[in-house]
Amino acid sequence: MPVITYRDALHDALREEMQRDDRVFLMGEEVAEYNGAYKVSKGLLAEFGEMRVVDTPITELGFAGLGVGAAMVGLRPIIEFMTWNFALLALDQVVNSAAKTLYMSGGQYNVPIVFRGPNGAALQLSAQHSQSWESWLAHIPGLKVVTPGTPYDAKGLLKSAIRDDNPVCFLEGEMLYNTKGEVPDEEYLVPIGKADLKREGDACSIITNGKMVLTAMQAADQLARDGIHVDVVDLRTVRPMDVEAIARSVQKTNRAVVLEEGWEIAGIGAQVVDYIQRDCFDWLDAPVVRVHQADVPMPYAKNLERAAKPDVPKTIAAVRKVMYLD
Amino acid sequence: MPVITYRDALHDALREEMQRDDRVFLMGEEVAEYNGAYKVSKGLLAEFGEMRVVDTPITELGFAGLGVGAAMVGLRPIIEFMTWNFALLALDQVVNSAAKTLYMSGGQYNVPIVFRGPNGAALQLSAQHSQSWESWLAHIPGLKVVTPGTPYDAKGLLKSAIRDDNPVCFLEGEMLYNTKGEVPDEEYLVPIGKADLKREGDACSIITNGKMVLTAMQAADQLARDGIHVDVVDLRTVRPMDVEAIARSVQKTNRAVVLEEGWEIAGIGAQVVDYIQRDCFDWLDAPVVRVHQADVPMPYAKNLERAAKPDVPKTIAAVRKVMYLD
Amino acid sequence: MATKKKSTPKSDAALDRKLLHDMLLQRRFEERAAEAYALGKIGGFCHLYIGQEAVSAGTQSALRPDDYVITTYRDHGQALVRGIAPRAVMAELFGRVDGCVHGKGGSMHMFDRNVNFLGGHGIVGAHVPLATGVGFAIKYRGGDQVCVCYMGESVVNTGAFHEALNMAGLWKLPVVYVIENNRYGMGTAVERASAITDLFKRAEAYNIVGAEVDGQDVLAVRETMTEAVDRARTEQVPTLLEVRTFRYVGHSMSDAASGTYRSKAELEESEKRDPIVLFRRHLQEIGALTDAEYQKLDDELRAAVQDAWDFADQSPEPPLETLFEDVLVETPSDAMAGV
Amino acid sequence: MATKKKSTPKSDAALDRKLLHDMLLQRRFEERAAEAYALGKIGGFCHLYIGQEAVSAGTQSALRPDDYVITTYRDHGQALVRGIAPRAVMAELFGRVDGCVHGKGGSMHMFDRNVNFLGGHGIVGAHVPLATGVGFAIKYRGGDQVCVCYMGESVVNTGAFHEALNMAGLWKLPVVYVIENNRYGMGTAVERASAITDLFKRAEAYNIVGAEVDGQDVLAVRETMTEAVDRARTEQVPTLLEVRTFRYVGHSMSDAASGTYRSKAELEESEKRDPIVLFRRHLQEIGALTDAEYQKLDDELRAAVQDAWDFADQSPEPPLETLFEDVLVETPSDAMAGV
Ligand SMILES: Cc1ncc(C[n+]2csc(CCOP(=O)(O)OP(=O)(O)O)c2C)c(N)n1
Ligand SMILES: Cc1ncc(C[n+]2csc(CCOP(=O)(O)OP(=O)(O)O)c2C)c(N)n1
Ligand SMILES: [Mg+2]
Ligand SMILES: [Mg+2]
Repeated sequence: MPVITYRDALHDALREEMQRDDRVFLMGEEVAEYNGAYKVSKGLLAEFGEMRVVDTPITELGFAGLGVGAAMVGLRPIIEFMTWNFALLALDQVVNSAAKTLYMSGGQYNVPIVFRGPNGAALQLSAQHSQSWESWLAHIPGLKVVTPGTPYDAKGLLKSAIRDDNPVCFLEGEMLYNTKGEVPDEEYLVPIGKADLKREGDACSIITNGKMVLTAMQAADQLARDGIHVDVVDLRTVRPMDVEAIARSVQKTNRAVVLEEGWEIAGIGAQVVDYIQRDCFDWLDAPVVRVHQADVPMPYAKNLERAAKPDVPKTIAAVRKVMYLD
Repeated sequence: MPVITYRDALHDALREEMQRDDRVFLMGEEVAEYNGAYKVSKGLLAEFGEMRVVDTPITELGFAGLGVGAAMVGLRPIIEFMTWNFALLALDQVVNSAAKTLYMSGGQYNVPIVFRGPNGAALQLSAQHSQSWESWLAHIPGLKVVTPGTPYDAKGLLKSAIRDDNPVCFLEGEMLYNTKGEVPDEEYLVPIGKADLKREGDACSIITNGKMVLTAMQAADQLARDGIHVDVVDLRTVRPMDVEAIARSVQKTNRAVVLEEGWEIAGIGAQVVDYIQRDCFDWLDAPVVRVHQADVPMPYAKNLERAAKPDVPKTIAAVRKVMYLD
Repeated sequence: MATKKKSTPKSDAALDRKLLHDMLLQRRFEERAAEAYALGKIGGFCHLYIGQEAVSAGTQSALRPDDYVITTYRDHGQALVRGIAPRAVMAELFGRVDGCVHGKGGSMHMFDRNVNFLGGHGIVGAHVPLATGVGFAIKYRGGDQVCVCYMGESVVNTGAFHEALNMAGLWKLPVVYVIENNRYGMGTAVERASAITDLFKRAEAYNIVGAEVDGQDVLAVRETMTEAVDRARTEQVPTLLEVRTFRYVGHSMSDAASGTYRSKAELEESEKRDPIVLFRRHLQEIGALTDAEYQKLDDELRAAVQDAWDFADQSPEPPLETLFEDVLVETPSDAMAGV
Repeated sequence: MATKKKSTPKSDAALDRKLLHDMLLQRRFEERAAEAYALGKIGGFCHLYIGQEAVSAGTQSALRPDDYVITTYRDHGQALVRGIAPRAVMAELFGRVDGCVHGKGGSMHMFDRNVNFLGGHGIVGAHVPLATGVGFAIKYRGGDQVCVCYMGESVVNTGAFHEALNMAGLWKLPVVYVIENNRYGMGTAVERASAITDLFKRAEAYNIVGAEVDGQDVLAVRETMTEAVDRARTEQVPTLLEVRTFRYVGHSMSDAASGTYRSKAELEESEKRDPIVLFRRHLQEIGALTDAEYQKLDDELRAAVQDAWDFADQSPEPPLETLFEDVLVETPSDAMAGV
């Protein structure tokens, strides 16, 4: 199978879906002439023209709302946020317009829109540019929230998101764009709402999503060297969440570590813990342990940033803790 | 002790703190000439004048940011959101400016500001006007998040919030404004970050906050008639959360129901569950059960709205479930 | 920017009749809605439109059925004029299953796909970008429809308005932004909220056409709106149209009509220019309406509104299982079947 | 709105010297910052100011020490001119404990309370309401300070800008909003983002004074700014000042200086009006500067920047325990002790 980057996987998904359906357009800051701040949309302006690949002013609230309006009357907008950090300005439109219009209109107006862009911390971008919004977005009924961790999932899920008749928040990883993986030439879709057991083991379940999938896999590799074999459950979608997959794994391993990129308090991991204690109460041999960003705004200095972020050593320590090994 | 309304308790706190410290001012939509959309600021314009009680245009992002700027240079703004629903537009300023400036400035600029207003659903206001933001706000390091459920707590906590040198999000209940309770004449403060055991029992802990405290107390009353006596732990502050108080209660009762006003997924209740399973794993006799708003945008019709909201019967059912009584 | 040459609509008896009908329908409907609210049949926030009827009637008379309309929470009048049946609007207010959104939305959130009525929106300013998106979609498809976006005068201070109008001006989208300047946003007079009070002049900041008109004169409203709609339809030039009007009632049912932020005298002064009275007088002066005709129309409309009330009153509450419906829509499986 | 009578500052040798110094310091500092970035000593986003130095030097020369300055992520130049030591700025870029915010903020978030430098802010538009709040606080306390708010030209399209300027105009706050119009917001030319391109004209929408000036001419910048600052200080009238400038480098370190969204020719054309070259030439023409003097200044500044580099390089990383510091501040217990 061809090996391509996460960036190219996303690019190909955009291109294929724009070829397939001329109601699909891409709008955001620097998506057209600049080929995208992270080059995900490279070449699309040349191929599809300026009505379908649209550079916007820096007005996240405005163009997110514009997308919703266009979606209500039959287009299928893909709204790129240069990063999800800036989407904070647009959340009123994501929550109050995109997520609620179907309900408020008694089922008359669905909003087939994708909001996408990189989420979470990259490197040394400090406090205002390093935030993970999956728990906020997942809180909202009426949205779907997708966080692919691999090129394969990125392509298959983005295609599903674009075809979905509901608003989908699609959270990419800036640090993932250059990562590589196998992606078939033939068309495929990855269904929204299905987790993927990325690695099998029996000692413990690591439940994770997005960028942290890589971290979990690396931790699993290292643990395996000590004879500790873990399940890595990649949620892929955090809303709706695949609770069966979580229960299946934890009921097998009896122990769980929940690894997430964002902050602890009311983070998406808290919800995973709630599902686990609800569905696996009698199976659990130890309290679930969470690994997450330190409860501080992201600092700039390299050493502090490293200390703030969830990583492989912290994940390994959590697995060992939940196994009462230390 | 005098019995006054939650509205008057808040009003008195505002007035006393404005008398005490002339750096304190109140700003928001309709707070001055109109005496407040919910009359919390009644009479304050007349007493303190138009520089200290300021009506704004409908520009939540703008005046929230204005408050942060004023706080950075030494004033102590109280920013009223007519309701927290509209604060969604201002969250960039709450998160990126208020919560992070102390950290980003290496400790140089603290932001002593209170953002306050009614949070959550009132009656039949439907989807865009019925949202509970405590889990979102509590997610953010750098904020304190306070949710008083009684007139006593409302007054004491608001005074503490105004004196706090950090940004405090103060979530009131529109449905609470007319509720009454004992409030002493003498000055007092309620500390931020301390829970209050509002009722003692042994059968189960109901852990809750804000408007749901009333619901919990009513449920507790009814349960007591069946000989089921519960602890009602009123968190009062959801960030920082009083984890000791939660553990103390649950380690005593061995069972817990978490009751919150908002949605389930990554709701504040999920975090409470996480703390419980972490701190009380060996004490728990049953999975924690959560009671929350149905996972839908709030509908308008009376019967649907009633079905969507957490209430006394649902709380009682949860307690009975966690006690394996049904 | 100068407005283009006028294309005054011919005086037309049927049209006059329709304008009168549309204004009076709204008035009679909302009088009863106020009554129903007092009786507890309507809950939540309820923002009446009484006094502003010439704005909806006049502006919408310039539209085609395939045009789009979007508005705020103060939406009953706009919904009725656009053609949502009084029964469906009243049943929605009553929170019943036969409401135009089946009891899900209530007063602030009327929608009807059949007449391209894109809602009733509750967050001040938030629907302005939506309208801009509708304009974008029209241009995208190469159509010649127009989107009309109504808003209160407070909206011109919001960030959403600014961002949306800049894009509309930049990209030349076929949208007519109609400011219903009723002088107050809740209790705040326009001059206490906006740094300039000739609101249509903000159009200059966005390179779009600004215009103003007396909102109590339904024919003037229609005329100015017709120009704006033509401009949008044929040249894809957006307009910011400020319509000066007045609401005769409180901001919502919990707000007094006068006495707090505005005086009784101011209210009474404005009532002298009641759009319905003015237009009735005009029609009588030109001999196009007799007292008997007016009375007959009024009787019909009162009956229609009574019928709406009865209908709403008898309509059942929405079934409980609908609570969980319409949160998400199923994507057709053929979309997922591959290329 | 017309700008007021000019109060041209007298030509003044010390001032000229300072302006030249301030501009050249920025240039030399940032040339080395670029080098340090290439060496991996600086991380994250790093937005250089090269080409725009006359804006910071000219505008800030009109300020008093007790005035306030707030700006965007493109903040090195503003920070240096305001008086944050090159050592502290460089150490911050290097992420070290002696940085002006102790390694917490980096390139985009310089702050210094000692010189009323209210930061470097990263969300486009977000600091404009903050500046308005500082203006509000000045007025609240009855002071005569002024707040200066720098922004890129893209900011004028954001909702935050609009909401903030409307309040500043409505309440007459002593703020000078300085648009540094370097023609591009990242890769987007101003005419592709803003529906009008004379950005200062947006002032009219807010009833504030609009003005424009050539940003490559440091004396012109100083003069126009002095008027604006006077107006704010004495009459509490805000100004929207558009300064036309150019950045000679990419948007950030990952962006090429030319070749994508702007041509090499355009860049070269703009470099003919390098603010430092122009001012040096002017001073030489009026006999106020010799080549030797210039050379000496340049040598001194190069040495100062080298010193800053060495200092930064030797400064330790912040101690790990500081990770959890400065999230919240302790409220003094006497505040909690009661009235
Ligand atoms: C963002 C936001 N802030 C505040 C409110 C509360 N609110 C509802 S209507 C209103 C006044 C709006 O006035 P205007 O735009 O003039 O419209 P009118 O009610 O006069 O039709 C306010 C403050 C809201 N719905 N949304
Ligand atoms: C709200 C927001 N959207 C997008 C960005 C990403 N971004 C950073 S700078 C920039 C361009 C700003 O251009 P301009 O205002 O002209 O300032 P300049 O960089 O030219 O100084 C963009 C899009 C951001 N930081 N904040
Ligand atoms: Mg109004
Ligand atoms: Mg620029």
